[in-house]
Amino acid sequence: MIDDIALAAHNLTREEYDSIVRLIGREPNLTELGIFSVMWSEHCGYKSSKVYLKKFPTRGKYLIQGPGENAGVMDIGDGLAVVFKIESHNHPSYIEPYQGAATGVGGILRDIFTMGARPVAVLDSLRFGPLDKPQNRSVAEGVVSGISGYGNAFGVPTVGGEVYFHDCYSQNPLVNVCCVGLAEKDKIFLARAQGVGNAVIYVGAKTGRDGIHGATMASAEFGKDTEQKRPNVQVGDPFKEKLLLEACLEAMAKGLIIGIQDMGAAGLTCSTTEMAAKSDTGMEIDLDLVPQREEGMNPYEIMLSESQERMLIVTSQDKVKPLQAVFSKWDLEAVVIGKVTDDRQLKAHFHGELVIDIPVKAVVDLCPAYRRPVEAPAFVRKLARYKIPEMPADLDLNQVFLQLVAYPDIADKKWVFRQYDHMVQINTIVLPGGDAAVLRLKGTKKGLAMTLDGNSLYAYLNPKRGGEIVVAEACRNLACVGAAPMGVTNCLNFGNPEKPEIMWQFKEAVEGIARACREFDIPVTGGNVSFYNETEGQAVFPTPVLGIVGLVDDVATIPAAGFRGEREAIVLLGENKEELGGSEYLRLVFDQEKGQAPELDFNKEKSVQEVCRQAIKQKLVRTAHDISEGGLAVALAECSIKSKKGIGFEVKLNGPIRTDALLFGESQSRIILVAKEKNAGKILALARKMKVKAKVIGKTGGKKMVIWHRKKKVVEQPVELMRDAFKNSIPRYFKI
Amino acid sequence: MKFGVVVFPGSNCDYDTFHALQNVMGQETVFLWHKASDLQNVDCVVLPGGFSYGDYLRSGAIARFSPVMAEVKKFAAGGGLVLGICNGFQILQESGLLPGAMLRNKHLKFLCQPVYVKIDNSRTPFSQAGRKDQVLNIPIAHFDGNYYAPPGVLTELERKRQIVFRYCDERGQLTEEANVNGSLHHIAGVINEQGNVLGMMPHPERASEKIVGSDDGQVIFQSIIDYLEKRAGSQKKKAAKKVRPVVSPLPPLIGNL
Amino acid sequence: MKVRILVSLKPSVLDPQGQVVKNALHTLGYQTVKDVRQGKIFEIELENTDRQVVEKLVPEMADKVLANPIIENFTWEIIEG
Amino acid sequence: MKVRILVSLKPSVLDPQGQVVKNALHTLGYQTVKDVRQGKIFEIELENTDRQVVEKLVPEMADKVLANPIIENFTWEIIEG
Ligand SMILES: Nc1ncnc2c1ncn2[C@@H]1O[C@H](COP(=O)(O)OP(=O)(O)O)[C@@H](O)[C@H]1O
Ligand SMILES: [Mg+2]
Repeated sequence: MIDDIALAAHNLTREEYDSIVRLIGREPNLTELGIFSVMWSEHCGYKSSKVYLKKFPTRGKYLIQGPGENAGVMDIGDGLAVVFKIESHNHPSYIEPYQGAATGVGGILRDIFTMGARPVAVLDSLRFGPLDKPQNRSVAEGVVSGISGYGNAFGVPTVGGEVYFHDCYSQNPLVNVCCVGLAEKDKIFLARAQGVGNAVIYVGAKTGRDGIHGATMASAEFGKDTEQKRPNVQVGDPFKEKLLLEACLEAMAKGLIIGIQDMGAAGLTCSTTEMAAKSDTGMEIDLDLVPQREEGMNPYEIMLSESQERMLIVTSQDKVKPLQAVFSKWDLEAVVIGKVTDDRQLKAHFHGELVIDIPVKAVVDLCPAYRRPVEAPAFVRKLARYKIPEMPADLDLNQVFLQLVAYPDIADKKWVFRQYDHMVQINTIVLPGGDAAVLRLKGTKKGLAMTLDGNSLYAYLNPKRGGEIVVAEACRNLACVGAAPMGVTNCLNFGNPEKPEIMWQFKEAVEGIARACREFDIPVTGGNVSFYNETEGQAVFPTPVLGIVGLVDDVATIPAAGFRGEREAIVLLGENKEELGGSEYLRLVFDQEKGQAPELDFNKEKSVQEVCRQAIKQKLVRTAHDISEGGLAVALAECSIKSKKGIGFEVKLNGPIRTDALLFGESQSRIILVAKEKNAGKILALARKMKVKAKVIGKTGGKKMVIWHRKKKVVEQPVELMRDAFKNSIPRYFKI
Repeated sequence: MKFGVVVFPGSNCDYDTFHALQNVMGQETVFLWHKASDLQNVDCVVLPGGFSYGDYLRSGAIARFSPVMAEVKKFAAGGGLVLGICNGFQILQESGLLPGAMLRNKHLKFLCQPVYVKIDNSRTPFSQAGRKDQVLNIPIAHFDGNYYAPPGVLTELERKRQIVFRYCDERGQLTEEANVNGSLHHIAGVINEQGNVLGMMPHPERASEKIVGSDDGQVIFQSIIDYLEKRAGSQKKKAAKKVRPVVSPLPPLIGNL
Repeated sequence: MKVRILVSLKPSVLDPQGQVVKNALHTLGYQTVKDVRQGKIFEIELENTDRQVVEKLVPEMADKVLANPIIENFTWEIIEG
Repeated sequence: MKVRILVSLKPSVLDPQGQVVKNALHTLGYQTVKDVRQGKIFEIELENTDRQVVEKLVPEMADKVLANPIIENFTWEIIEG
């Protein structure tokens, strides 16, 4: 009998249970309850977020497949499509950092190749607690080596991402992984169970008792008593995944597959019901035929297991043998476990008994959607009213400059990305460390640009604007390599949605992102929501992470992220404003996370990006870098540090803005372009034409970084010193 | 010349190597499946990078038992050229075709980055297109590349000039810092005593086109081509087959052999 | 005093390493091999020689550093001193 | 029958993994730790129960597959049956 204890264990409310009973016309048995509980969990059912996610624009001229499938698909010309999606693996990565992160990569890879695409790149967005605590270091080490361990072995380059540190992530690290794949555009595969009588085939690893209730776990807050409830985390097998990839792509190319779906969260439950529901069919399977790793597994365990490296395939009976031949060549199992039916029910037998008999639509489509109460938290208004303190008279800005480049949020992330194979497949032409990564498309002049971005402090201060800025910044990163954005995937990491303040943050952020995507005219093709990133009542900052892909028409035009030569003109596109709210400077010097997030004017932003792209297209730009965390001074420093020969710069600034804001304020819509002197004028002319403020602010050269403000030298640091500070900051924490 | 790139199920630089040889260097290139017992008359076998059979036990430990390796051993014994890159190097060690073993990198992290290596012996079929002490910029990407051999073996390697590549800095200095993985004697590549089997940790296929950062890796491929052409010339003129590159953003189905 | 700590994956946790080794052994003709599980061993030399202290310390260290109790079990023994 | 094979780096080979563990333990205050060496263990279940056969088989498998004799040593024992 299903009692309150059973319901609580399944994270279902009494009302939800009653509607299950109504939908299936009787009381469910425990296995059926388990099925509903995972499919109606926050993680799979999006019950708190659905009503808001509808606000995202999901149409666009290059769009082939929007939200609702395993990944989004965009047309990139030449008969090719890019397939991409982001996924969070936050909870598992805290429990078992290595395996949690590794299986996060495994899961998102399967989402991509289940659609017929070969994964060509991974990007990862990571947030940890500060590195001075040993626990945070070990989570960071485990997560990074998990991502590297899985991605490297699988053979996909991890080409970009971001890493941030804040105490709110100490017990709730965020691990978001985005995968980008490439496919022929007319050979996209979908999760369909079409054709009554067709075979349902299980391929890949055997089913064990792994991660039962992973999806429900990802839908609950951690408390002191979670320790026992924490289920077996899954262990990844990247080698098996590689075999699965090759076998699936080969079977697809040979026309042996009608529909296919990976088994991720909620395993067999999710794949069977979703495939059937999307095709208006049913499925009948025999659980005894499911390959099992352990003895004595019951229907509940088999249906809910989250064992990795498995897929479900539907194909016609005559293709079963050839399909099995392909899989056996790759040393994999492919077992017929049932067939497609026309009754729209999922039926499963176990030891000859019918143990599951439920309507697939009820499971998949009728999960309740909640419009949970929202309420703006009091702190938001309070923080926004914060008056930025005067610049202390004795503040040594030159010293602040040095400290800022070594600030972990800003410092070099090479310690992370050199553990990732970012070159395999030999397409990566803009490596990690730039604004956006670029892959060449062999045999064409084109490049595929991609970036992952987030700024949770802005979102904390002002979630709507934070959402807008994250889109703008991601697009700006693409503009810096000359790419126009095409499509967006997003991962929304928030606290407990049952709290009105959290729900408000979520709603605001989504509205911000939606608005910005409309402004840039790019569709959201998919994404992921991760709620309950909260431990003992302490939620993470609202953390929307955006993945955007775009196209570069001619890879030969892509500028470098660092200076390339002496005496080149440094052009500032955009306007410096006196804004210090939410800046890293304010954090570092005043230990404050307050104020208002920087302003964003979409028209200005779009024009700045357009000037940047045009200038690049016309081959005027040698170096391009967007101005983000740390402001103008830090952006200039990065160009200098990233130059091969350690080229310095001298920049002269004027204007009434207070010097600290001018150097380190994080006003939006600014890009640094560096050009040969003779070309600087052309860039300015371009800018003038598009009504963008632009100015030559100085030139490259020398071995020092020098900035003047109103005829006063405010910054002067040797490149070498700054480079060391930038490079050694993070490795210093991990010295053996 | 005809090259064969071996495909183990967990190889992941197989197509990259194929691309460099066929599309960049213009050589006829075929894939050799790990279960195959026929080397298709190739002139040179390349064991590419990757994780042959998952490499959970030790890198390359299990690949050595594959059917294709039995053939590769015979091929090598008969004087055929065998190049092992990264995982290929590890497999050659495990198979006993090259001396030494790989330990974990000294900082116990996977390392992916461009490094400099210098040619210490330019009189091998794999390095003759370069000069002695020439510095090459080629990426590495490995977890276990920390070359180890017992002291006696090392002495012999030095004496017999079997160390072909060493990690160095941009100017060719053998600094401690440049030896990123901690290899003994800075070893990045060794050749067998007979001079026809070479293993190297850096990936020349990742450095064969300027657009990906460097084309220094061509030195290795060009050396092999020159050597083979000369050898063929001295036997009988082997009709040089022209190969049309098939460059596409999507690799072919490699396993579909 | 010297102790040895054996860390192995819990029986219900997938052990891809052990699987691959098993398959390799089969390929080589060792059909008699039914199952392989791979684990880690740590040999730790301690300055401390007080048995009681060691009996408290070792499991503590194993729990905190050497093994992740979510997926791994450990056993330990004194091998010297 | 069940056997356990311990594979460890030869004493002459540096064991940085052990060093890292040692340092981690020190950081957490376990100053009594003097040295740590890390190795691998394999627990193999055999269908065979003939002791003599097993005594021939196991070292053979260890030598061929489980350990690399250039850098590793192994020991083994029967733990069941
Ligand atoms: N987790 C990561 N994985 C891979 N690359 C990363 C990661 N974190 C940072 N990087 C690389 O370092 C660069 C700099 O990071 P970040 O400071 O976030 O730059 P920006 O703010 O300009 O986007 C990124 O663009 C990316 O290429
Ligand atoms: Mg950024």
